[in-house]
Amino acid sequence: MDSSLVLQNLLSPPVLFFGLGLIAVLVRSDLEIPAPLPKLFSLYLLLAIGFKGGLELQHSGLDRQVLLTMGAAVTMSLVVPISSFAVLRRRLDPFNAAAVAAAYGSISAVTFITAETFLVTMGVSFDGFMVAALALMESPAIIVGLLLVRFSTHRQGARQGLSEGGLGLGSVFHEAFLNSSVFLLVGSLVIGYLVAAYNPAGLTKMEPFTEQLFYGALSFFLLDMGIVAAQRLQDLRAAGGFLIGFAIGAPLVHALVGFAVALLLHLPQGDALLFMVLCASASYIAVPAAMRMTVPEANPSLYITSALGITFPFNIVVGIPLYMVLVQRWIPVT
Amino acid sequence: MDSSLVLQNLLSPPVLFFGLGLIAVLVRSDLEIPAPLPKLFSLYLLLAIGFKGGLELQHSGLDRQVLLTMGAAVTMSLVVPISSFAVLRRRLDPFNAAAVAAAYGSISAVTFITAETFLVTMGVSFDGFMVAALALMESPAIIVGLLLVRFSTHRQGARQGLSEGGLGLGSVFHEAFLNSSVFLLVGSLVIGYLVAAYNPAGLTKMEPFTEQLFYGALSFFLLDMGIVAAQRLQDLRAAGGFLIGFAIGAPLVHALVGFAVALLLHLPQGDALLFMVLCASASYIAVPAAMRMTVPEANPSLYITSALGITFPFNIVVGIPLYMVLVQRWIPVT
Amino acid sequence: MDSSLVLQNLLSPPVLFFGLGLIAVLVRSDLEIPAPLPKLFSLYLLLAIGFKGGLELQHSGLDRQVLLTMGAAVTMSLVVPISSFAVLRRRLDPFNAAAVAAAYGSISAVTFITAETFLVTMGVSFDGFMVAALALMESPAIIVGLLLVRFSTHRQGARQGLSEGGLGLGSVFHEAFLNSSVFLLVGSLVIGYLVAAYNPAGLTKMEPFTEQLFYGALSFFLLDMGIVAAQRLQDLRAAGGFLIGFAIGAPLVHALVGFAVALLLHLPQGDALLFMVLCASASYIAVPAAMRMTVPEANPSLYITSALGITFPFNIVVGIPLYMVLVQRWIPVT
Amino acid sequence: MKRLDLIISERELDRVCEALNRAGAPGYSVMRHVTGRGPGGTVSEGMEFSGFGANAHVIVFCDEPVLDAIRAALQPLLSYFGGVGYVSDAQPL
Amino acid sequence: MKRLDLIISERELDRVCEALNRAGAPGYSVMRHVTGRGPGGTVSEGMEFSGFGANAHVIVFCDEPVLDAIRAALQPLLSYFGGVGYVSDAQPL
Amino acid sequence: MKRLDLIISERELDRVCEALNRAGAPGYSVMRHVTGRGPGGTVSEGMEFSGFGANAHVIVFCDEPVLDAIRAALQPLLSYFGGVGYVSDAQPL
Ligand SMILES: Nc1ncnc2c1ncn2[C@@H]1O[C@H](COP(=O)(O)O)[C@@H](O)[C@H]1O
Ligand SMILES: Nc1ncnc2c1ncn2[C@@H]1O[C@H](COP(=O)(O)O)[C@@H](O)[C@H]1O
Ligand SMILES: Nc1ncnc2c1ncn2[C@@H]1O[C@H](COP(=O)(O)O)[C@@H](O)[C@H]1O
Ligand code: NA
Ligand code: NA
Ligand code: NA
Repeated sequence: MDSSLVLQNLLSPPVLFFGLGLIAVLVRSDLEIPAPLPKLFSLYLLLAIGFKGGLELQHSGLDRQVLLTMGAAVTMSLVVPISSFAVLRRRLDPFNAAAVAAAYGSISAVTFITAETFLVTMGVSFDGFMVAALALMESPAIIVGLLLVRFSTHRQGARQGLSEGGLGLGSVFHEAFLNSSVFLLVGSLVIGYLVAAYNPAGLTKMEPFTEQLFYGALSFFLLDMGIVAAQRLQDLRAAGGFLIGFAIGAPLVHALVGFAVALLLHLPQGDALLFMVLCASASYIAVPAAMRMTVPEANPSLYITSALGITFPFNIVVGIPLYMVLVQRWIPVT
Repeated sequence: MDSSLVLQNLLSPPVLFFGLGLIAVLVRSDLEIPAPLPKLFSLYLLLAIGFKGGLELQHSGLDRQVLLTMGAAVTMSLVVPISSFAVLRRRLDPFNAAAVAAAYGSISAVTFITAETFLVTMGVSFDGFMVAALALMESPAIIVGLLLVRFSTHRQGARQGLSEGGLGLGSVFHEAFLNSSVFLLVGSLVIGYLVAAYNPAGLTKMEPFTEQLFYGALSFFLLDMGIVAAQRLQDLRAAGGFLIGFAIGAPLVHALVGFAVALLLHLPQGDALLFMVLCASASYIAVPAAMRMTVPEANPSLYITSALGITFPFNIVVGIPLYMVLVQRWIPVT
Repeated sequence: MDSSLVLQNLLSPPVLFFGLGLIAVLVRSDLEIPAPLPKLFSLYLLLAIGFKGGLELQHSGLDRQVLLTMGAAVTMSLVVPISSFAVLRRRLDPFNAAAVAAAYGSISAVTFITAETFLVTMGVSFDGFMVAALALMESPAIIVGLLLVRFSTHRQGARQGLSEGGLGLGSVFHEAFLNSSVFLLVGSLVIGYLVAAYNPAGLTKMEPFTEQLFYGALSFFLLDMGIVAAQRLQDLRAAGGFLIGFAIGAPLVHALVGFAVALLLHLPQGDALLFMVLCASASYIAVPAAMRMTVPEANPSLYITSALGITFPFNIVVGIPLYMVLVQRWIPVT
Repeated sequence: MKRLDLIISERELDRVCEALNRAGAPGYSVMRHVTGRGPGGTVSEGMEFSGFGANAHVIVFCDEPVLDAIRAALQPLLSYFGGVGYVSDAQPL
Repeated sequence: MKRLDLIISERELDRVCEALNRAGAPGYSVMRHVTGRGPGGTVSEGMEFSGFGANAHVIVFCDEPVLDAIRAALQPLLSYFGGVGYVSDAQPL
Repeated sequence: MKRLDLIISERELDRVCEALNRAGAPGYSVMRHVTGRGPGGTVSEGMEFSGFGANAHVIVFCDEPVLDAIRAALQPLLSYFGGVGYVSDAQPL
């Protein structure tokens, strides 16, 4: 049964197209999805996932269980970067360690979405409010990352000349909470909520766009993500053995911690898997963009390569079904 | 009941996403829909609205009522720019006055489309031939605008050197009637008509594309329009109080005139609203592009800011439901 | 009946939008579908056609008939460029003759897709494995084209300085079999096959994307193809009478040969039409890209203009229904 | 040899290219989607969907006499529609 | 007159344009979606969907004194964020 | 210091960048989607969907000796595939 889960995941269209993208780079095909087409799909996916999450949140309401899960999500996004930083400091300087740690404290929306479609195909239900957890976990690690840099270095130098440039805490908070991916996700979530509450006719009319198209659009986008991830993989040598190990070990460890929390909170199967995936995934969108601004001393190829080149494919291909094995063994069907 | 109409419009997905775009600029999020993605949606909307209008025109046929409405539409697109010019000349030079007047004599297809989806959600029917009125009202104001410049100035100067450049009346007519938005709209209308008449099987196969996707695509596009309109709003100071007043007063006045015409023509509720919206809306697509060529002396930030930054959001958010209140009070349900 | 077939094809949305694109250029409208939007549609069509072909291949299996058809397809893609070369050499130098010949030996996926939708509208069934024939016929002509150059010229010169550049046979095979359009088509075919075999739930979820959207997306893409083909037509004078004649005569002759082969193989109506269309169409995607690399001495405006500016519209507008007339007269309905 | 950099609105691109052809330019290169700020205000890509367009950057490498012909051909266009042009020295590689 | 070519990350484009404005640049032109290689590594458009962005190429034509003001305004930005700037001669058409 | 402007087909971009790397270029910047006209005819973006591609504009700032190495490395590529290259003077900001 376990291996069949992995196989079923491997043989789903999204994962197969992801693999096709990886192969395109390996065999040096000139297949590319030119910019800004991938942006179209990434905006679409955020909008759709937010909208659907919002309407489901409206249906389920905000009870104690929901609030506990949200609290646990935010806690994880504060704890993970700190513990990761401690591990990463063994080999990396504080700037790079903080940047990588922030990436792993945050989340990957595409991994989350792939896990959702995996659950749908499996016929396992999950709660819409998990999208709110996704949104809540995106930003805190950015702040933690910057604080780690502040406390572990006495950075001044080049910074001083930039006082007018507005690189104070204000602009960091701005970047963390109003960057386009968080903004669009949260905005669509609120819109989904409002429409579900006050204008249900609008839901049906959005459905062909946000629901029916979703699976195909995800497959198309993962084709591009496969290409991009494989291109990143070629930077692997720059990353070095330690970081490669971290990029595979971290999702496993964080998924396990997430699993323990899910057990504690008595999350049902679907929500437990999504929670584990949130903990296990690393950000290659919001965090790198923020780190470039706040920690330019860090080398982007380190944090992007590990999050996008290793951890992302690992979760998509192996991680999700693996975590599901654990979930199915220990959490009873409700 | 009145305020509930405004609310119902405000809480529809298209308007909410428009608002999200506005907010994105206000809070300085870096959300953007990079070019040419907005073009994709604008081409799609023109194609779909034209196609649907054509097939409905084929179903309804061209009777006396239709021809009268078309005539009234064209008349409005000749009268509005002339009367607007008279008002605008009080404060603006002839070049800017003519350019702004032309914008308000023409129409905004997106405002029209939003009004259509508003009617659909309200369950109020309307006739497909109104799309033909939309098409007919797009161009005449461009010609009127140029004639206003010719008659009120003795412009020669720089123009003379350009005799070969082909800026004669011919190229103005070309720009007015063959610009991409008029061309695609009319072309798709003719195609919809032909397919409905001779190849009805083709209609069913186009339906998922032109019908089902429409509402979501409009919402996505309005997200971008919100961003663009808000960016324009920041030019408001350049526009000045007079133009701001005009940009809010003109749609109200023109909608009222349109309402009177609709009463005269005994238009049913849906058609009356669409006619009012055509009169009330201002062009920020075909007209600015043409004005840049024919009246380069005019300052684009004046006519684009008023049409796109003020009148467009005003109609989308407040105007449409407001006009509907009037329609519902005075025109009986058929 | 015959003329009604032509008419029915002419009045289908894809062909009408293709015509609208042609007209846009003729009347000098500024309608354009800016890059990379056409690429989005071309990637989408390849992905969808491959995916659908793969799942149908899985349903039908690989029997003797399938293998025979595949063999015939590959044979045609070897024979056509050689015979075309012999004809073209009467007026063109070996470089240009080889490049044009290679284009006509390969296929046009969009022509194939248009023929498929024509069959669907006509209610004539066809086999999914024809997509595999499409894939198999794309590359061989590229190799043949290069060999024709090698054997008919003693090209060395400029080439020698490029030894490191890697322009050997290896890179030609790479270009032929791993160029993005072949790669995506074959990859999607394999994915469709795998999903149909092992994960049928995935099929349903892909359906709105790969099936329902298909017809509209094809229409939109053909609007762009009409524009591009008409722009190419303006290079016609450069092509000269001989090449214009070839560009119309070749599809007719190749379709006839394809028809004979289809009779021999006892292909049913739908498959016979598709086979003829594969033989009759010429490549303006994979082959020109490869020729630019392997035969830079050839003038792209010759091979692109003939394949894209003449043969492509000819097949879309006149050829497909014409070939169907032949098929209907001589091949019994099964 | 000379290098000419023109920055004009995309809307006038066709006219400018025709003028270059007529003036005998041996070739030119065009980059579209250029934004910027000049005496005529700020130009963004935000209105691209409307066909209003951003700027285009046109580069011409040519000899001095051709440059004079180009200057004469472009002067009325630039003064009517706006846009800027700058010249520097260049040598073939 | 001088021509300044700046190549910086798109992420810093707004800051750079503000600095140019403050330094008194008479105008500037921006090309986005620029890729390349520099001391800081290779920049591709592959991450464009993530908002990480490629480079932007900014061109400024200005007089020498303005250039000095621009140099002073940009120095801290270039040294903090990376990016390069080169100056050549130019004349109005 | 020197500034090199190359305009070549996008199809050959990878080869050109590799040649620049091998010749020791300290960096380069690439703008794609360039259209234009040259001795080889007109290049548009109309065929972009086909993978045929438009032109790319490559800029290299480097010292004179490196430029010589680049010239040697690019000569065969430009003569086989077409494309142009021009050199001007430049100074770091
Ligand atoms: N000094 C300058 N340096 C660089 N680009 C400029 C300069 N002045 C104007 N431009 C560009 O030329 C375009 C048109 O200028 P204008 O129409 O004169 O405002 C502007 O949008 C800028 O992109
Ligand atoms: N020597 C050079 N010539 C042309 N462009 C360069 C050069 N050096 C750097 N660049 C460009 O400047 C960008 C930023 O440089 P950096 O951050 O210093 O690596 C690079 O990605 C290149 O696009
Ligand atoms: N004199 C020129 N000035 C500017 N760009 C040129 C010039 N000549 C050629 N080009 C560019 O170089 C590209 C390739 O040139 P070619 O292959 O020699 O026709 C052309 O498509 C133009 O974009
Ligand atoms: Na995480
Ligand atoms: Na109006
Ligand atoms: Na063929």
